[in-house]
Parts: sequence; structure tokens; C-alpha cells
Amino acid sequence: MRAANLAVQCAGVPMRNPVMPASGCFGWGREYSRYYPLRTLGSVVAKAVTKEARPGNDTPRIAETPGGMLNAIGLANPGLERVLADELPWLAGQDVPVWVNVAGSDEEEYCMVAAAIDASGMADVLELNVSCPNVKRGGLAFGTEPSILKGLVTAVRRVTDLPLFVKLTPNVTDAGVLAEAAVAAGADGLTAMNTLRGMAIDLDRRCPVLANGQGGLSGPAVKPVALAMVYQLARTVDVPIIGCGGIQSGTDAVEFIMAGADAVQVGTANFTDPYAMPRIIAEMQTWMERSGAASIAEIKGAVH
Amino acid sequence: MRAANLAVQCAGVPMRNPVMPASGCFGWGREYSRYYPLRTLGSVVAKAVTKEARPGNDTPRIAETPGGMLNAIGLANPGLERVLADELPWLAGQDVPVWVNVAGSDEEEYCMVAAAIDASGMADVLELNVSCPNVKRGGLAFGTEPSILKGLVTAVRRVTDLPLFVKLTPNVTDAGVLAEAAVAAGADGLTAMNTLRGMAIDLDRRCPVLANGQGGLSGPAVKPVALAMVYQLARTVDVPIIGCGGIQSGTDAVEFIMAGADAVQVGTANFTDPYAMPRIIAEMQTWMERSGAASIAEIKGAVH
Amino acid sequence: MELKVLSKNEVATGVWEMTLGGDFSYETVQPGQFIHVQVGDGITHVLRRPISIADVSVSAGNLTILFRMAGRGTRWLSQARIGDNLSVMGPLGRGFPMTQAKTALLVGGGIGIPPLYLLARRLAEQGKAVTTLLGWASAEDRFWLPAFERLGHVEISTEDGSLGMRGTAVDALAVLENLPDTIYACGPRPMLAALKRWALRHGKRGWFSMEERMACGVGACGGCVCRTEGGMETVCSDGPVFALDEVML
Amino acid sequence: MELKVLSKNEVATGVWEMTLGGDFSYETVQPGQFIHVQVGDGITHVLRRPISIADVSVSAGNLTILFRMAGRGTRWLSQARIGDNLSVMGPLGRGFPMTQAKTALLVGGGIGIPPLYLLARRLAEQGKAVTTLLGWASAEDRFWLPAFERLGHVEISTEDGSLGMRGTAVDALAVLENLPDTIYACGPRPMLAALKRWALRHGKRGWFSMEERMACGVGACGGCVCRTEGGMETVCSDGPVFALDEVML
Ligand SMILES: Cc1cc2nc3c(=O)[nH]c(=O)nc-3n(C[C@H](O)[C@H](O)[C@H](O)COP(=O)(O)OP(=O)(O)OC[C@H]3O[C@@H](n4cnc5c(N)ncnc54)[C@H](O)[C@@H]3O)c2cc1C
Ligand SMILES: Cc1cc2nc3c(=O)[nH]c(=O)nc-3n(C[C@H](O)[C@H](O)[C@H](O)COP(=O)(O)OP(=O)(O)OC[C@H]3O[C@@H](n4cnc5c(N)ncnc54)[C@H](O)[C@@H]3O)c2cc1C
Ligand SMILES: Cc1cc2nc3c(=O)[nH]c(=O)nc-3n(C[C@H](O)[C@H](O)[C@H](O)COP(=O)(O)O)c2cc1C
Ligand SMILES: Cc1cc2nc3c(=O)[nH]c(=O)nc-3n(C[C@H](O)[C@H](O)[C@H](O)COP(=O)(O)O)c2cc1C
Ligand code: FES
Ligand code: FES
Repeated sequence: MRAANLAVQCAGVPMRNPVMPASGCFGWGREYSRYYPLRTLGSVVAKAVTKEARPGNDTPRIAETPGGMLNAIGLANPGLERVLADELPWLAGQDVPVWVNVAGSDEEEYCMVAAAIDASGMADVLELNVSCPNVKRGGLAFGTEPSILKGLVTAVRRVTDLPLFVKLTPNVTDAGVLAEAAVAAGADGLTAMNTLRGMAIDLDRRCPVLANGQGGLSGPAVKPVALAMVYQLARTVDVPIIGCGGIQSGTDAVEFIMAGADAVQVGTANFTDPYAMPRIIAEMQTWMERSGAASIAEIKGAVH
Repeated sequence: MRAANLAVQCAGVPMRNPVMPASGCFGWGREYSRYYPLRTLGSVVAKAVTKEARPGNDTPRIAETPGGMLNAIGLANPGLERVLADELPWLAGQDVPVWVNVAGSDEEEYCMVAAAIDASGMADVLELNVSCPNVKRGGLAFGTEPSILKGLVTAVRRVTDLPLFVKLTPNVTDAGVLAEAAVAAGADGLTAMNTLRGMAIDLDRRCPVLANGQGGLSGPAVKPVALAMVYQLARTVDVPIIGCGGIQSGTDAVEFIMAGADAVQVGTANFTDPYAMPRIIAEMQTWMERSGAASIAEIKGAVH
Repeated sequence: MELKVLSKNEVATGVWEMTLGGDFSYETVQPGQFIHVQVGDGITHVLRRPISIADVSVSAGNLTILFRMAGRGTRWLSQARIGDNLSVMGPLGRGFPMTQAKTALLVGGGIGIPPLYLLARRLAEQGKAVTTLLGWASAEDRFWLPAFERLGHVEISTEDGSLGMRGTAVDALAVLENLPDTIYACGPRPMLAALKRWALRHGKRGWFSMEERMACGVGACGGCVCRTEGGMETVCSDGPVFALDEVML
Repeated sequence: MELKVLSKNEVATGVWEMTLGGDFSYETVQPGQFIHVQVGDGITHVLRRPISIADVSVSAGNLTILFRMAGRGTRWLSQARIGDNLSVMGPLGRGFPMTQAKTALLVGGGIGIPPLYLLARRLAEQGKAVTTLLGWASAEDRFWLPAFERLGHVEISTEDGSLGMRGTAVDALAVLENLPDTIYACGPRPMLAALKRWALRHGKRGWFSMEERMACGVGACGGCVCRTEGGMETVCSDGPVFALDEVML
């Protein structure tokens, strides 16, 4: 048994370990701080923030599926102003890097939110959620068309010097092309992946379970899809990659690291077990020590 | 309790019920005929056939994942000639419609195989597997680029009058566009869906589990993705749709019918339970009688 | 935390009473709060199931839940054996507030009835006059009726008229002789909507416990919101109990 | 079909012996055939697990398997309780052929040993002289050693040398006094490859039982192929037993 050091650097941001929550699955951090101190984590990732408050979709917003779940929260958030006033100040005092997930309906909104969060000094990393439909370009998601994505990342890059991650959607023919567009436009890293498009049906009521009809699939069911995406991106671009999708255990996390990820995000598993992330960190430590891996760098990309 | 009639017609082919195996998951039918007579089923769908025999990929070809499995069989089949001589004659004598899944590396191969199977008189329906890489067009799968798909379906349509189904891949940005291309080129129906791209990693060996690296994800894990795709296609095109992906029970099958499918295919569930399809048929019957649905037509598309 | 199954009884067809013991903050439990119970191994079910705390014994160190086998998750729960450990989060949410009111009307429909028991007991212990209207589909669905009867006056209604009056718990409002100071209710949405109209018409205040599909159970995911006069609020942490004049039905 | 767990014993650390009874075609079982066992509820595990039939009693109507807890599926199996029903397909595959040979050499490594037991018993019953080479990682991993010893001569090897000679079962070939007519083997691929070289060198024929990840178990999915001189063949239905000169290792 060799001691293992889990510390990593992601786009220049030092983290105690490579484990952080997935956006939207950890509120503003406060909700889980009664379970463990947030500085247990490598970083904290906040919910998607938009310029104005958004109520989100009607309920039901949640459906369970085999090995996973669907959500259609609809970017519900209190809006930039209240996030800056009520949520980030607390989070910024927790001695852990803060990632803020930024969303919008057009380039201006993304830029405006990104610039304001940068200016507040309360975020360490910005993560662009590009699964939102682009209202000015026929509702096509920002993350599905390389030229639109390039335009968006170029615009946001101009207004912030914070490390900029782009969170890619798996609902595309070739994520590699989108990744290249994001990196060419100045993204410092990529998060793979957001949810898969899915649906559940309520047989008794003869309608979709979710009020919104469709939703985003997450949880262990999607893990193989996310692993394949991380593996592909690691062969395509040369920036840090955050693996995300179905991670429930320390060995799941190590699999993503071996596929080429620098760090991982944990979403749905927090709902199954509020202590999921501290447990995952401990399990990674144990696995590494048993296997004689002294650092994350030693196993990163091992399967390539 | 009203009696329920499960019989359906798909592109003119009458079936006793809407349940058939998914290609590649039921061999040539013979393997499961020791468990129940094949005429229990609505149809039988054979494995993918190519012009020449193909050995397929190296092993491991199979990996289990949470709620699903990955496969990378690699179109292993004995080739057209032996399929016509050894496999289809038996299957054609089983008093059940026969679907043959056709694959190839270029348009000529698809056309040649389709024409020969049509000429043999031993198939009732052809199903084009368009997830194969197109060797003449840079290895891009036939099913990912509308113009390539249109060309392929147009070409095959010219050589056969058999009902022609196109089996779509979910690994695209917008399956609706591919569906429209297939229908415009003369497809009589669509099967949704083939497998999702995925990967599993063997931590001990520090390499992908599958010899091929990537594989196709199937099983209950993908059911929400398949349901969303069927729902979308039912709103996009006006041809029969075969729902496929993660169906394990009669209520799963009814969900696909309600999403807009005319019939369903069952793949992975055959491995979990060799009696899966007769059980699914019985469960559909029970569900329909309990819910007062007299026919499949009565519930088809109910959630729209 | 892990709680051990101490006892388990089917109190009506498909309705189970289960007592759980172990390390838990029993002394802080408010009526209307719930536990969030893991079902299965984390793959078959990734989501926990919210179940109200029907009763609690601080001295014995246990709590009781009552649940209906509604689907796969509650079926799993009904198959837990005595001695098994369950992973439980809680007590979660904000419960029914105790007010200065002297008389309380409790209205429960079907599987909305469990949280009202602990409430009725606490109110009775404070010397309040408790009237309870309980509604079930049919006589054989009833559970814990004698327990409620020990705590105050009870009116029963069943949809098929097989016990008490025919109709829902709300229909029993018609037979009330005196109007109560405060209303507490839990049950199907249409029942709550009808009760809200009645309460507003009679100028009564009160609290409703709401149901919504949940993921996190702690206010972090935004899955379980309900519309209130103040905007969208989470059922799991702003609720499940809301003032009847605030919640939009 | 459903078979009931009749007994269950941990015969070495992490290695379980389990006897299953119920409706099954016991009389047709050939040594080397396997059962395909469902683990879990069809979601956590969509694939069955292939396990060799280690022994069978036609008169008592039961069969015995021996399995190592290798991962999640076999862990689930090891947690089955006596009286539980397991969903089992089988007997599947083509077993070891019985030949005219008078002397047989059986070579088994680790968890490849189980199918050799029924084979040894059948050979011994036919009056053949059976020599068995058994290899384990370490002395405490051994199981069913006395059972094999009752059927013929046994040579043991362990990788750490804690029992018998140090090395693998194949290394024990060196101590054989007489060469056998036929060879039967099951175990890790490198062991089989070494044995194949030895057999070809000595002009011996024989059969190997192969392992591959399986889905259907009946030759329908093409998942479990192995390369032979005749092309790709399925381990589940063309095998698991192949002639040693046919199978490519
Ligand atoms: C605050 C609160 C307290 C509750 N207290 C009780 C109680 O004391 N006794 C009791 O029997 N039931 C109670 N319920 C309802 C109970 O949570 C559901 O019946 C249960 O979650 C159904 O799970 P299932 O897997 O059996 O059903 P399925 O229909 O298979 O569940 C699928 C998914 O839908 C969710 N779901 C289904 N029905 C409901 C519902 N009515 N409310 C919320 N989520 C639902 C499940 O949690 C799961 O995520 C309560 C619900 C809430 C929100
Ligand atoms: C014909 C045959 C006979 C067998 N007989 C026995 C026996 O008698 N006793 C015994 O202990 N084991 C036997 N095995 C191996 C046994 O099937 C695996 O150990 C078991 O499937 C592992 O499952 P798991 O879920 O515990 O492991 P995991 O590694 O979690 O399994 C993941 C997946 O890989 C497959 N897999 C993993 N290891 C193997 C393997 N070595 N061979 C085939 N598939 C594998 C599993 O079936 C499953 O689909 C046999 C295998 C075959 C093919
Ligand atoms: C309830 C819920 C809310 C989510 N909200 C967001 C969000 O606001 N922004 C975002 O980029 N991703 C969001 N996601 C996606 C997750 O961050 C993550 O990419 C996805 O769930 C896959 O990871 P998992 O399988 O670990 O959950 C959300 C997911 C869930 C389940
Ligand atoms: C082992 C295996 C082999 C397959 N072979 C083929 C094939 O030859 N042709 C094809 O179109 N689809 C093939 N598929 C995909 C299935 O037909 C089906 O589309 C997919 O598995 C989803 O359905 P399921 O979740 O019910 O398995 C195969 C799937 C599996 C698991
Ligand atoms: S369940 Fe997550 S906010 Fe209520
Ligand atoms: S497991 Fe399907 S062919 Fe062998």
C-alpha cells in the first residue's frame, strides 16, 4: 500500500480531490452542508444561473427510470441578482473552489451573466450549459451546432478571464466536432456530459410522466455513454475534461479518470445517497492505494 | 373485462400480435424454437446479413452495465449465400412473417443483399441496418447523414418491392431529419432504435472491457431514450414505427404503442429471460383487457 | 442513517405499517415531517421514497410509518424483513405548525391520513378538541380508525358508501355541527382544492400537506416544487406543509 | 425453469458450493455442460451468469454448482438463501465427450475445476484410470480435494507452493509417470495454451472447456465466440468444450 494523493489542478485551479457535484444536483451547496463540510469536496458546482429569475417547468419534473431518472426542471433559478446577493456569498466562504453554471437564451444573456459573476469575484470557474435552446437561432440548442457554439464561446471568452468550461450535450452525432469548436473558441476545458434526451409514460393517465413531455436522462444507466464520450474527447482535444454521468462509486470515478478525465462530477448519486461524494472520495483513495497508484496523473488516460 | 385483439398490420404484413425480436438478439430463430413455437410471435427478425461472411469482432464482445449491456458483435454472420441456403428456408417454414435485417459497407452491398433476399421469396419485410460505417464516405455511418441515407434508401427501394423498414440510430443530433430522409426516399416504415454508443472499462486490466473499445448500449437503461425517439418520429412522419429499446414487460410494450409505435421489438430481454416475448404478449393482453382496450389501434399514439 | 425494521403489519390490503428503530432525531419530529427511504440497491431505484412519519416514540426510540404499495418502490419496501436495515434520511421538511387555536379539524383522504395521526396525538395532548374527517375508497381500505377515535370525534366517508357516509372526506364537512378554529389536511389534490374553497368561504385558516415527486428531498434539485402565492416553493424543504391560503391548487 | 436452493456452503474463502433441486433434465447432463443463472431482478443485471454443473444426482433430483464470488453477479448468487428459487436455463452447451480411451488426464486450474468433478466421476464409473492435476493460487483456496482423491490419483500445485508443488497445474505434468490416452482440461487461458503445446508435442488428443462472456447462452447473439480451426464458434452452444487441436488459444 502506497499513500495516494488525490489533489489535482484543473485549468489552473487547485482542488483537494477530483470530485465535485454536477450542476443542478447540489443546489447552492448549503442544502448538503448539513451532511458534511463542503471543503471535503474538490469543488462545488452551483446550479444554472440566468439573467432573470425563472420559475422552471410545471410538475411532475422528475421520473424514475430503470437505472436512472429523468428531469425537466427547466433552469429554475432565482436569477443573477439574487444569486449574487443570496447564494454565492455564502458559498464563496466555504474554503472550496466555486464553479458557476451559466445558461441563457441568447449570446447576450450568457455574456451578461458570465461577466457579472466574474466581476463579483465569487467564482473560480465558469461552466457554460449549452443544452439550452437558442431563441435567436430557431430554438436549436447552443451545443448542437458547431458554428453557433463557436460564436457563443468566443463571445463569452471576451468578457471573462476566469477558466471557462463548456458542458457538452450527448445528444449530437459527433461530440468531437463540438468539442473542437469550443476549444478553438477559447474554452479552457470541457465537461462531458449533460443528460440524454428521454421520456417516460404514465400508462394509467395515458400521457408522459413529466409535465414537460421530454426530460433529461441521468444516473447509472447513462454511464457507458458518458465514458465513451470522455474517451472520444480525450483523443480529440488537449484540454482538461470533467467526466460526468452515472458516477456512483469510487471505481466509477476511476473509470472516468482512466478514460481521460481530469476530474469528475456527481449528480444523481447525491439523491440516492446524500453522502455519495465523501464516500466516492474515500473509495477512490482506497482503490488507488490498493492498486499502487500514487496520484491521479498516474492513472489519467490509462486505457488509451 | 373486454376481450382484446392484439393483431396488427405493419406495412401490409398481418401479424398475430405486435411483438417481434430485435435483430441480432434472436439468432435465426431456431435457437429459441426449443423454448416456444415461433408462430407465438408477431414476426421473427433475423440477424444482419452481409454479402460475404463476416467473422465479427474479437472477444470480449459483451459487457454488462447498470440496467443494460454493451455489445460489439461486429455484424458477424455467415454471409448471404449460406443464410439463403441454411437459415432462411427453415425460418420461412415456421408460419410467421420473416423480417431480414440487411447491412453493408456500401450501397452496392446493401442492394445486392436486399435484391437476393427479395428474390428468394423467403422474407416478408426487409429492415435496413444503417448504423454500419459507409466505407466509401469516410466511414460515417449511413444513418447519421440525411443525404447519404436518402441515397441508400433510394437505391435499395429500386431493387425490391418488399416492405422496407429503416432502423435508425439514436446517435444523431436530430433523428427526425433522418426519418424524413428515409421516408422521402421510399421507406415503408422505421424502426427506432438501434443501440447507443457506449463504453465500459476494466479497472484491473486498465483497458476497455470490449476488445473493440466501444460498443452499443441496449437494455432497460435505454428505454427512455427509445420512447422519446418513437414519440418524436410519430410527430414527424406518417409511416409505421417499430419501437425498440429496453422492452422487458407487457407494460413497457404498451408504453411504446402509446408513444406512437405500431409494433415493438425485444432484444436484450431475451437474454434475461428466454420466454420474454411470450410473456410480454400475455402481459399486453392482460393489460389491455383490464384497461378496456379492445385493439392496438385503440391505444396507439394515446399520449400525443 | 440506518434504521432497523422492528415490526411490519399489513393493516389493510396493500397498506403496511412499519416501525423503525435506531439512531434518529426522534425528539425533533414535527407532525407532517417525512423520512426519505432508500429502496433497492441504487440501480433498480436511484430515487428514495418520501414517507410521512405517522407516529414517533421518543422514549422507545422508534417511529412508525404507514404506506400503500403504490408501485415498485413501495413494493420493495413492503418486502423488507424484520431486522433488515433501511437507509433513511430525516426528519425532513416543515411540519404542521401548532397554533393557539382551541379546536382543530383534521381532514385526511386515503394515504394522506398517516401524517394526521401524530398531529392528532400532539393536538390532543395539548388539550385541543380534535375532529377528524377520514375518507377511504371502501370500508376494507380503512386503517388506524380506533387510534384516531381515541383522540377525538371522527367522521368517516367512503366512496362506495360501505362505511360512514358516501363520498370523500370533504363531503363530511356538511355534517359538522361547529366550525373549527383551524384546519389541517392531507390527501388527493381535488380533495384539498374543495377544502380550500370551503375554508376560504368560511374564513378559516389552516395547513395542507402536499405531495410531489422528489429526488433530493432537501431542497437542492428543484424537482418537487409547488406553486404558492409567493412563487415556486419546494415541497421537500419549504413544505410539505403550506398555509391553505398560500398554496395554489 | 425455477430451481430451489437446497444447500449452500462456503467451501473456501469466496468459493461457494450450492445444491439446486426441482424440475430439470438431470438425466441428460453431460460433464462440462453449464446452467445459465439469472442474478438480480433483470435491471441491476440484465445478463445471466454461466456456471458449470459440478455434479448431478439423477436419483435425488438435484445438481451441484461451485462458484467463486468474482463480481457483482456471483456476489448476488452467494447471497441467495436456502429455499429461494433461482431462474435457471440448462443444461446448456456441449460437454466433454466420453471416449474409448482407457486412461484420462484431467487438468484443472482454480475455478475451472468444477466441471472436471462430474467428468472424473463418470470416467471412474466407466472403469477408466483417472489422474487429476489440480492447481490453486494457495492452499487455502482448495476445495473438493478429497472428492477428487476418491476417484483416482491427484497431483496438486499451488502458485505460492503452500500445498503440493509450486507452480500451476500444468507444471505438474512433469511428474507424470505415464502419459494418458486422453486429456480433459478447464482453467485459465495461459494454462490451456501451455497444455495444448504439451499435448501436441506428445501427440495426445483431448478436450478443453472454454470461458467467454455470454449473453443468450443458446447460440443466438454471437457474443461468446472463440476462434477455432473451423472459424468462429460459439462457446455456449458449439462449446464450451472444444477439441484441443481445434481451438485457437
Ligand atoms: C411528503 C410526502 C409524504 C408522503 N407520505 C406517504 C405516506 O405516509 N404513505 C404513503 O403510502 N405514501 C406517502 N407518500 C407517497 C409516496 O411517496 C409514494 O406513494 C411513493 O413514492 C410511490 O413509490 P413507488 O415506487 O411505489 O411508485 P411508483 O409509481 O413506481 O414511483 C415512481 C416514482 O414516482 C414517485 N411517486 C409516485 N407516486 C408518488 C406520490 N404520490 N407522491 C410522490 N412521489 C410519487 C416515486 O417516489 C418514484 O420516484 C408521500 C409523498 C410525499 C411527497
Ligand atoms: C461455460 C462457463 C462455465 C463457467 N463455470 C463456472 C463455474 O463453475 N464456477 C465459477 O465460479 N465460474 C464459472 N464460470 C465463470 C463465471 O461465469 C463468471 O465468474 C461470472 O459470470 C462472473 O460474474 P460476476 O457478475 O460475478 O462478475 P463480473 O465481473 O461483475 O461480471 C460482469 C460480466 O462479465 C461476465 N464475466 C465475468 N467474468 C467472466 C468469466 N470468467 N467467464 C465468463 N463471463 C464472465 C459476467 O457473466 C457478466 O456478464 C463459467 C463461465 C463459463 C463461460
Ligand atoms: C435534477 C437535475 C438538475 C440538473 N440541472 C442542471 C443544470 O442546471 N445545469 C447543467 O448544466 N446540468 C444540469 N443537470 C445535469 C447534471 O449536471 C449532469 O450533467 C447529469 O445529471 C449527468 O450526471 P449524473 O448521471 O451523475 O446525474 C441536472 C441534472 C439533474 C438530474
Ligand atoms: C447482441 C446484440 C446484437 C445485435 N445485432 C444487431 C444486428 O445485427 N442488426 C441490428 O440492426 N441491430 C442489432 N442489435 C440492436 C438490437 O436489434 C436493438 O436495436 C437494441 O439492442 C435495442 O433493443 P433492446 O434494448 O431491446 O436490446 C443488436 C443488439 C444486441 C444486444
Ligand atoms: S426533492 Fe429536490 S428540491 Fe425537493
Ligand atoms: S452467449 Fe449468445 S451466442 Fe453464446
